[in-house]
Amino acid sequence: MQTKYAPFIFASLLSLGSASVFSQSATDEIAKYREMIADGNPSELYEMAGEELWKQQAGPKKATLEKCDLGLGPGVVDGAAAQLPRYFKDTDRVQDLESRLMTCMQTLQGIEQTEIINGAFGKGARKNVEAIVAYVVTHSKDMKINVPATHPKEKEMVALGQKMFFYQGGPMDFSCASCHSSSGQRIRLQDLPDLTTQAGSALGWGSWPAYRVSSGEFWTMQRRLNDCFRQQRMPFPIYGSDVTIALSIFMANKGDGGTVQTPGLKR
Amino acid sequence: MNNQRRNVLRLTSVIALMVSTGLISSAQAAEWNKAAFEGKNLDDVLKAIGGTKAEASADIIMRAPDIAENGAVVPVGVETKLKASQIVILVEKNPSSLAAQFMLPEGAEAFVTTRVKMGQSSNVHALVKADGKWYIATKEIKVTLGGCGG
Amino acid sequence: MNTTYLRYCTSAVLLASLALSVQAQTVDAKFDAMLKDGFRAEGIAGLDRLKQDQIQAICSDTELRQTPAAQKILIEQQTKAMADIKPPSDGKYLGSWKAGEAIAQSGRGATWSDTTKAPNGGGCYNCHQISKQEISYGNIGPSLAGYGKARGTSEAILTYTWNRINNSKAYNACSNMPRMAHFNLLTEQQIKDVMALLLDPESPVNK
Amino acid sequence: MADPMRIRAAEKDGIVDVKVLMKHDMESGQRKDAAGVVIPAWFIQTVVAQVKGKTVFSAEFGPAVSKDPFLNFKIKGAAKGDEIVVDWVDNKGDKRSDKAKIT
Repeated sequence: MQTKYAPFIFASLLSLGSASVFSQSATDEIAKYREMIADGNPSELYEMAGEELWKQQAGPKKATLEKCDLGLGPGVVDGAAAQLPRYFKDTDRVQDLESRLMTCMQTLQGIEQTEIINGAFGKGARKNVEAIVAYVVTHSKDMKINVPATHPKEKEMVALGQKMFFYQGGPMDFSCASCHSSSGQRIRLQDLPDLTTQAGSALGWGSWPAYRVSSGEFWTMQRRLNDCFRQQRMPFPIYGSDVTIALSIFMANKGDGGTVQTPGLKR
Repeated sequence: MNNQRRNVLRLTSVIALMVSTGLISSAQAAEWNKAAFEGKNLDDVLKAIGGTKAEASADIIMRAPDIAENGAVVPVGVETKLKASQIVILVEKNPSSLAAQFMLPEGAEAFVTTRVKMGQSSNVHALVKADGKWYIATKEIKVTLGGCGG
Repeated sequence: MNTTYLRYCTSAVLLASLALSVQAQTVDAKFDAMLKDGFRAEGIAGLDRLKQDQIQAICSDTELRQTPAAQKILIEQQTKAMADIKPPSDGKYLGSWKAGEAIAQSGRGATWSDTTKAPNGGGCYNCHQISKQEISYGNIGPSLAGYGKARGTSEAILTYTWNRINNSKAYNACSNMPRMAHFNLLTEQQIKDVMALLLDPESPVNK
Repeated sequence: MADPMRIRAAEKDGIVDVKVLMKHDMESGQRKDAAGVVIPAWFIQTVVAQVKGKTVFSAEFGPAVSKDPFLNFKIKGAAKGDEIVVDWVDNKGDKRSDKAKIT
């Protein structure tokens, strides 16, 4: 087997020099492109709609979300996204922003969670959740990611998330780690954060949710993860399920101390 | 011809009255140059906006990336020290070349940035009208395929 | 695909015997429950995709993977993967590089938003540089620019390249590259076309 | 009714820098739906910005302007505290008007 490898590796090394110089200039140009579109992030439009929804009476109980406790006390939005996911006593569960918003919509407004869970991205009640996410995450922009995961249930979810991160399956043998466990890697021209490091996780976790220019829509973390699983050729992750929350707290905890840059602007 | 012109004038004054009385918005009253937006190339568009030829000018600065990560959103900015009254952005290889045009009344700076869609890599032109003459600058923008492609 | 999965489905007993500690097993029980509750089937992406074969199970666990017992299984699996690779049925390795380029460009196939009606893509550019004209390429795999020019088309190179595309795990059980033939991701003809893209002197890869 | 715009206008050294984000799908008329039927073009056609009733900038858009359009332009002759009003209308006659104070 060794002899079979030899010519292959040798030739790869030969071509490496020119290839990396070439891709470097392309990557620089892409960086320029991203800088140009960063000014005027359309996620602001979602944020405006979300603020209105937060303060608007809705659901069978005709209540607003202004008493929703995102972990810092009823109604506190500033900094709330920076300390999620976290353990909540009332639900006895670790929750991310979206599952917590569903809890609030259920308890305060009487909107059934199943309606949102079984719905689709960008539609119906889930569309409202997405806009509210844009509003909430904007109020943590430039703050420090604060997910130390000290509660036993949080620790357990981090461990489960880590296992999920490395879990290979499907007809392409992919796991999250296939693309996100070493630095400097790209798919096409898109840089892939190394989510096994603090810096990489801070960057990856810290820049979603984001407005995706390729779809022209605001993508929450749930939607980001959903499409990662689709591209991994896995089955469909259920909205707000523990699988998605475990992966989220794994990333957030790994990126603890990094900076929240949301809402981001992505390809 | 004369009649037609009189009709247009009458229509213009009616529209102005409707705007001033709040019946329609200023955007509804504004013109939209259908012929120009149907143009398939630079010449078609130039003709439809009342030009014949455009002179290349180094005084037009185009701010656009060499490579766009996604053709759905390509930022294009045009700035010039020419005394511009109109700025026009064209994407040569789009099904219709004209993407957008901007009218600059007295007091507006000759500066505009917007975002356009590009179906494929193409030349992008910026036309500027100054003192009744048309000037042009051109830049090639490559559109790449991104992501996992699924 | 189902039958392939069943054939390689992990023996739970074997894996349990490899597990590192009791604590790990408690997490495993919760993990299994989390997987069961966390996913649903959608389109062609059934829940069977969560069932791991031995390669997937061992390569998912960076600690387990280092143990001698796991190493032994991986080598067995590698040997088996190599033995299962079928040479081209008509003995011809190279198809059309043009068709190969289209396959390399396409990242479609096998997701829940795909169907089995449309042919899959190879998604090659996602991870490899191939034709120099395509500037949008990934770097998870090695650059394949000038692949055939540097290596020629000897029998050894033809079979090595064929094997790598058919089942990369025949050389490295935990390789990141999908097993194209093993999971029927690409047809024999498609693999021949990708072979031509890499090895045909007329292909832009070798210009 | 159409969704609101986000307008930001900031004055510096006599020049007002105006940034506008509009919520609109800007459907190109080139795309097909899942059933293969062409989705008809639906896009903003005209945008007019006014200060004190006077047009200070206007734009004509075709379907090649990106979804959720962004405009950045600069005007003179307006001061901090003045109100800038932006109107748009699309090819189906939907319209929207929003305003912002110049800061």
